[in-house]
Amino acid sequence: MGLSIHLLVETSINGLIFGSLLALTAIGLSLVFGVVDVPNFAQGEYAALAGFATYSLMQTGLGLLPAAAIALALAAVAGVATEHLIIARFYGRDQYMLYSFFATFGLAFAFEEGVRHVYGTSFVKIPAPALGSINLAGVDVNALRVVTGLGAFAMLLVLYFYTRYTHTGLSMRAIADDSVGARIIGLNERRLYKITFGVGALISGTTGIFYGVLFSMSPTTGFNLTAFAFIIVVAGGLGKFFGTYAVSLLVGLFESFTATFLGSRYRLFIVFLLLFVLLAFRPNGLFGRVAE
Amino acid sequence: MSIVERSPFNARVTGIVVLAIAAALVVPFFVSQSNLYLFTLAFLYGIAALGVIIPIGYSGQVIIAQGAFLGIGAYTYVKLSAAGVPTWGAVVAGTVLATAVAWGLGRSGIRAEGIYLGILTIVFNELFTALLSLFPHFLGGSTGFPAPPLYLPSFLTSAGMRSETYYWLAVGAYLCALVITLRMLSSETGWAFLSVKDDPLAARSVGIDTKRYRLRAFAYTGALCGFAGTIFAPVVGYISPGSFNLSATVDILLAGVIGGVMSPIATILGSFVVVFLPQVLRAFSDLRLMIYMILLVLIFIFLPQGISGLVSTYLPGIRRWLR
Amino acid sequence: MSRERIRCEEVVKKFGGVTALDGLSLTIKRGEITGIIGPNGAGKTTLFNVITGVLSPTSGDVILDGTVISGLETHEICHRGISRTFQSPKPLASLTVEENLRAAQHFGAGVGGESDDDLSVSGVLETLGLEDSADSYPDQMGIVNQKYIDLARALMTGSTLVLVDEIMAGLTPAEKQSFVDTFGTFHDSFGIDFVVIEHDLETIRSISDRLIVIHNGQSIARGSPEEVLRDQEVREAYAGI
Amino acid sequence: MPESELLSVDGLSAGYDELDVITDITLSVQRGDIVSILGPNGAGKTTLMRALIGLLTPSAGTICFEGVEVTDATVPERIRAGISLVPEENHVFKDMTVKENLVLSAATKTKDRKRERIEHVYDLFPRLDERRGQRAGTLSGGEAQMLSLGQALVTEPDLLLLDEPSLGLAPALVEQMFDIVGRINEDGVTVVLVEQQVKSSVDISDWVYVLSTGQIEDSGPASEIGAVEEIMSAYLGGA
Repeated sequence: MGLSIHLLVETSINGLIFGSLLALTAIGLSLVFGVVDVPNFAQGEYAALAGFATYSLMQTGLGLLPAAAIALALAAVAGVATEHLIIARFYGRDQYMLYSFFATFGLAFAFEEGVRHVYGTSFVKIPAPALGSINLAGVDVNALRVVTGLGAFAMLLVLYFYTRYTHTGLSMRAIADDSVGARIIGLNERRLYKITFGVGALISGTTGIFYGVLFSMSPTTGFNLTAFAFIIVVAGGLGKFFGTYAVSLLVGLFESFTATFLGSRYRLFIVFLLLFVLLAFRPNGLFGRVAE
Repeated sequence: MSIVERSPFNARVTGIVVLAIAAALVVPFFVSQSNLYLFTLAFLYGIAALGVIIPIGYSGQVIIAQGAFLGIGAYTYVKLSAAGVPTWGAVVAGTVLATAVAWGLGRSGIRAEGIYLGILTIVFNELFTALLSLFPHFLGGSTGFPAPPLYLPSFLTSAGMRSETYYWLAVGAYLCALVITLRMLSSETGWAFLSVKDDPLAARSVGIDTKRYRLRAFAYTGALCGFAGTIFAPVVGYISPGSFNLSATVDILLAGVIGGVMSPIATILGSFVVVFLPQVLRAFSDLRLMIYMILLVLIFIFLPQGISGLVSTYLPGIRRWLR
Repeated sequence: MSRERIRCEEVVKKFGGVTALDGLSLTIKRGEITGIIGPNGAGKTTLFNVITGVLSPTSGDVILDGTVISGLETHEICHRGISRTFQSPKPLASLTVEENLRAAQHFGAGVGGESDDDLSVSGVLETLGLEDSADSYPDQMGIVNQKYIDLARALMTGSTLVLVDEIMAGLTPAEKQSFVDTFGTFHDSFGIDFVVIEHDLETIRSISDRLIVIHNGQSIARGSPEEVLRDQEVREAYAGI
Repeated sequence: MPESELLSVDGLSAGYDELDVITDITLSVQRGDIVSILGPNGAGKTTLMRALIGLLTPSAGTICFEGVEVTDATVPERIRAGISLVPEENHVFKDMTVKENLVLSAATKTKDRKRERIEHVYDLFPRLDERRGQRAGTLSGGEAQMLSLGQALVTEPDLLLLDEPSLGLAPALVEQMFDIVGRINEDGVTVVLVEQQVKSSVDISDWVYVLSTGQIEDSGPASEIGAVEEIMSAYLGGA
């Protein structure tokens, strides 16, 4: 495998693009985990839901953008429904996290089986306009990838401003920071839990659509995205916006380089070994607040 | 009252237990071969499910790697038996190795708390299955390999009584594991576990070394799942990473939680649900796993204390016994 | 053995920007009930947490019977004969009242197993009036009884020095008096020493052989209750003039 | 209810899961007054404050604010009605900037009214103005207490509940804290103050209640409540 500069640049660009995709689901998970204390194992399934929904809507003749818009709405509704129908039942129970963990685990497996039933085990790709290629640093890169990467970055910026300048965005950060303080200044926690799940699902849905456009989706895509999101959130620490984004890019690069140079046999093992060592020595994440 | 008197073996309860054992022993004469195999599996899952009660119910630690410990027991049994080690030696070795590995996992996760410990153990479970597929010739890779049968004294395995013998063996193993677990949980060790869950600071202030008991909970979990694994291998006849991955762990966890995470005795209820429910749903063909999962989510929502919780709300007398 | 049970030498404890203990030095003597008073936020509970190993001091040493214990774990310090109660009671909720005591008896003495002193579970339950709730669970009982359980558990560990953190806050005079009598019985007939943090000056005056006043993380006065309560600096610290 | 009475509490009992910490509390706060509530640790002062702001639903009794019964009103409703609480330990949002803390607390206000109130807090606490863009986690104990007070003031309360504002403050800052409470009161805000600093509280109060073991032991105008000694012995649980 010649270590030509061309290959190095291309692998890095693919890694960064894939990383910014992963960042969206990771931040979605970080919101739900930080604000509502739910380690949501179904977070990646919202991405899969949006991706597959876009694909099916386009089969009926809809264009990419309208289909994607409807799919994102669907994902948001699914997020709110998860909170309303399942998670809300566990508030106040001791071992609340364990119950919500198992419930979202069951939900993820159930959704995966549903996808397998509807789409079979074949791979599904969202048809997207071919945009040819762009020359980046002397390297021809598929334009579609670059556009998707920029789209993901734009979504991140929207999200950043949302959590800085809107009332609900600030409220979410406040509840994650100090839920007693949030109650004292009169924030309505239950309403914000629903919004958090909705926004979290919407962002993850965006990952799903971008993923569906660039790569092909299978019933286990949701679970893989969840695994990556957990790796990033645990490594990046909860609630650290830039920490999570930086780690997402690192994981994206790692994934891209090991796929290109190491082949998939060792990749899974190394990713999990890395995460295991990280959790053993930095149980609250690299940038996370050390548990007082 | 001394420890033993207080444990649940007073008269009325002993009656029920004897009845249950008798019923379990006659099962092979009323059940088809394939169902007998499932009954045997249910009792093995029951042993592993005890390895859910101790950490999650008693010491309050989220351990999600029971499938991996099961696998360690199974693979050790198979490798040692293949190398000529007598059956009981392989079973003991499998159990001991699983205990040691579990202790090591607990040691490396000593600083992780709550759900972070849970994620650490999930990652360990995935590491275990990934490791198997990295060594195809030594560990059979992702395809796995056949497991030699248990070499039992000839009169037991004569005249094709093998599945019956395995079934009685599984029942016996479950009862031993259950008695040992009940005795342990109603002794000082059980109090130490409960104290670690309730309030580690208060526990330490009365002299309990909370770190040691957290590691001991890992060790018990490893031992029970490892032991179940050493019998699981010959019973199933073939082992591969697929039988010990995350979904295997989920089945064992559900077996523990459905029965009621605080009652060791109810693990047999949970493991029967986990083993037989997918069969009952066979009619829905490829949707059965989806329905199985949705049913389990509903159980979490509406049966927080599990079946034993349900039972004890309607039979208050039994509450103390089911703890 | 020397008369000194515990000595704190220039103990400092900092949390982020806040200095809870600012070079505190004091001694707790054998055979005495020592009272500790001081306004809220003076560092009294932090002192107990440092002595019992819940917190390790930023600097300075805690010495028990001549050996430095500031590095030891809480359970090791318990095995060396120091136990405590908590400002808000911390019963072990999954254990019955009796199991709380039996656990303390079993684990309190450390590796040596149950010490053969004459503190029997039923004896302590009776002395504290808990004998008929031996089988019930602590969270079914009121705050006052939970405080009794905390105290009973500390006594059952077989320790010879019990640190009592504001156990009488919010009690009626009658309840306070029964606690005072309890300290008396266990001190006189079982030789158990107490260090008592209290706000109620009347009660402290009646039970303490010696009084230590802590303010802003330092020990500003010590001696007999009469001397200390007349000290002008103490009155100022209290009234916040 | 006399016209000038801002808050009236009648037979209030409250506590934590069926265990009442305060029982049968009856008190009244006149508009424009500073009312101090004194009592030893564990007497139920914080529980009373939490019941007044709505963090705790009382097991008995009623609370009326400006003639309207608010016993079962939620926290946001009470804040909109004009009550706000500065809690005992400060609960500022450490990962958010000082400005974000204030903006979020003033959520019930219209856009320009919100900017006005935040400027008012910056005038009252110049130190917060300097550190406007910094994370609240980096503030010192005193500054965090000012921010916590600022979070309550931006809602433009008629009644300010202050739970031990001087706790953990260095002696010099305690002096400053009591001046600020005085200035806030002069701006027309009625204050209910829970404090350990007996003498300083009585000096700035119009009315005093002494709470002990969950009940009101003594009450009266600050001038007649008697020498500080008396209060101290009652406060410190004298016979």
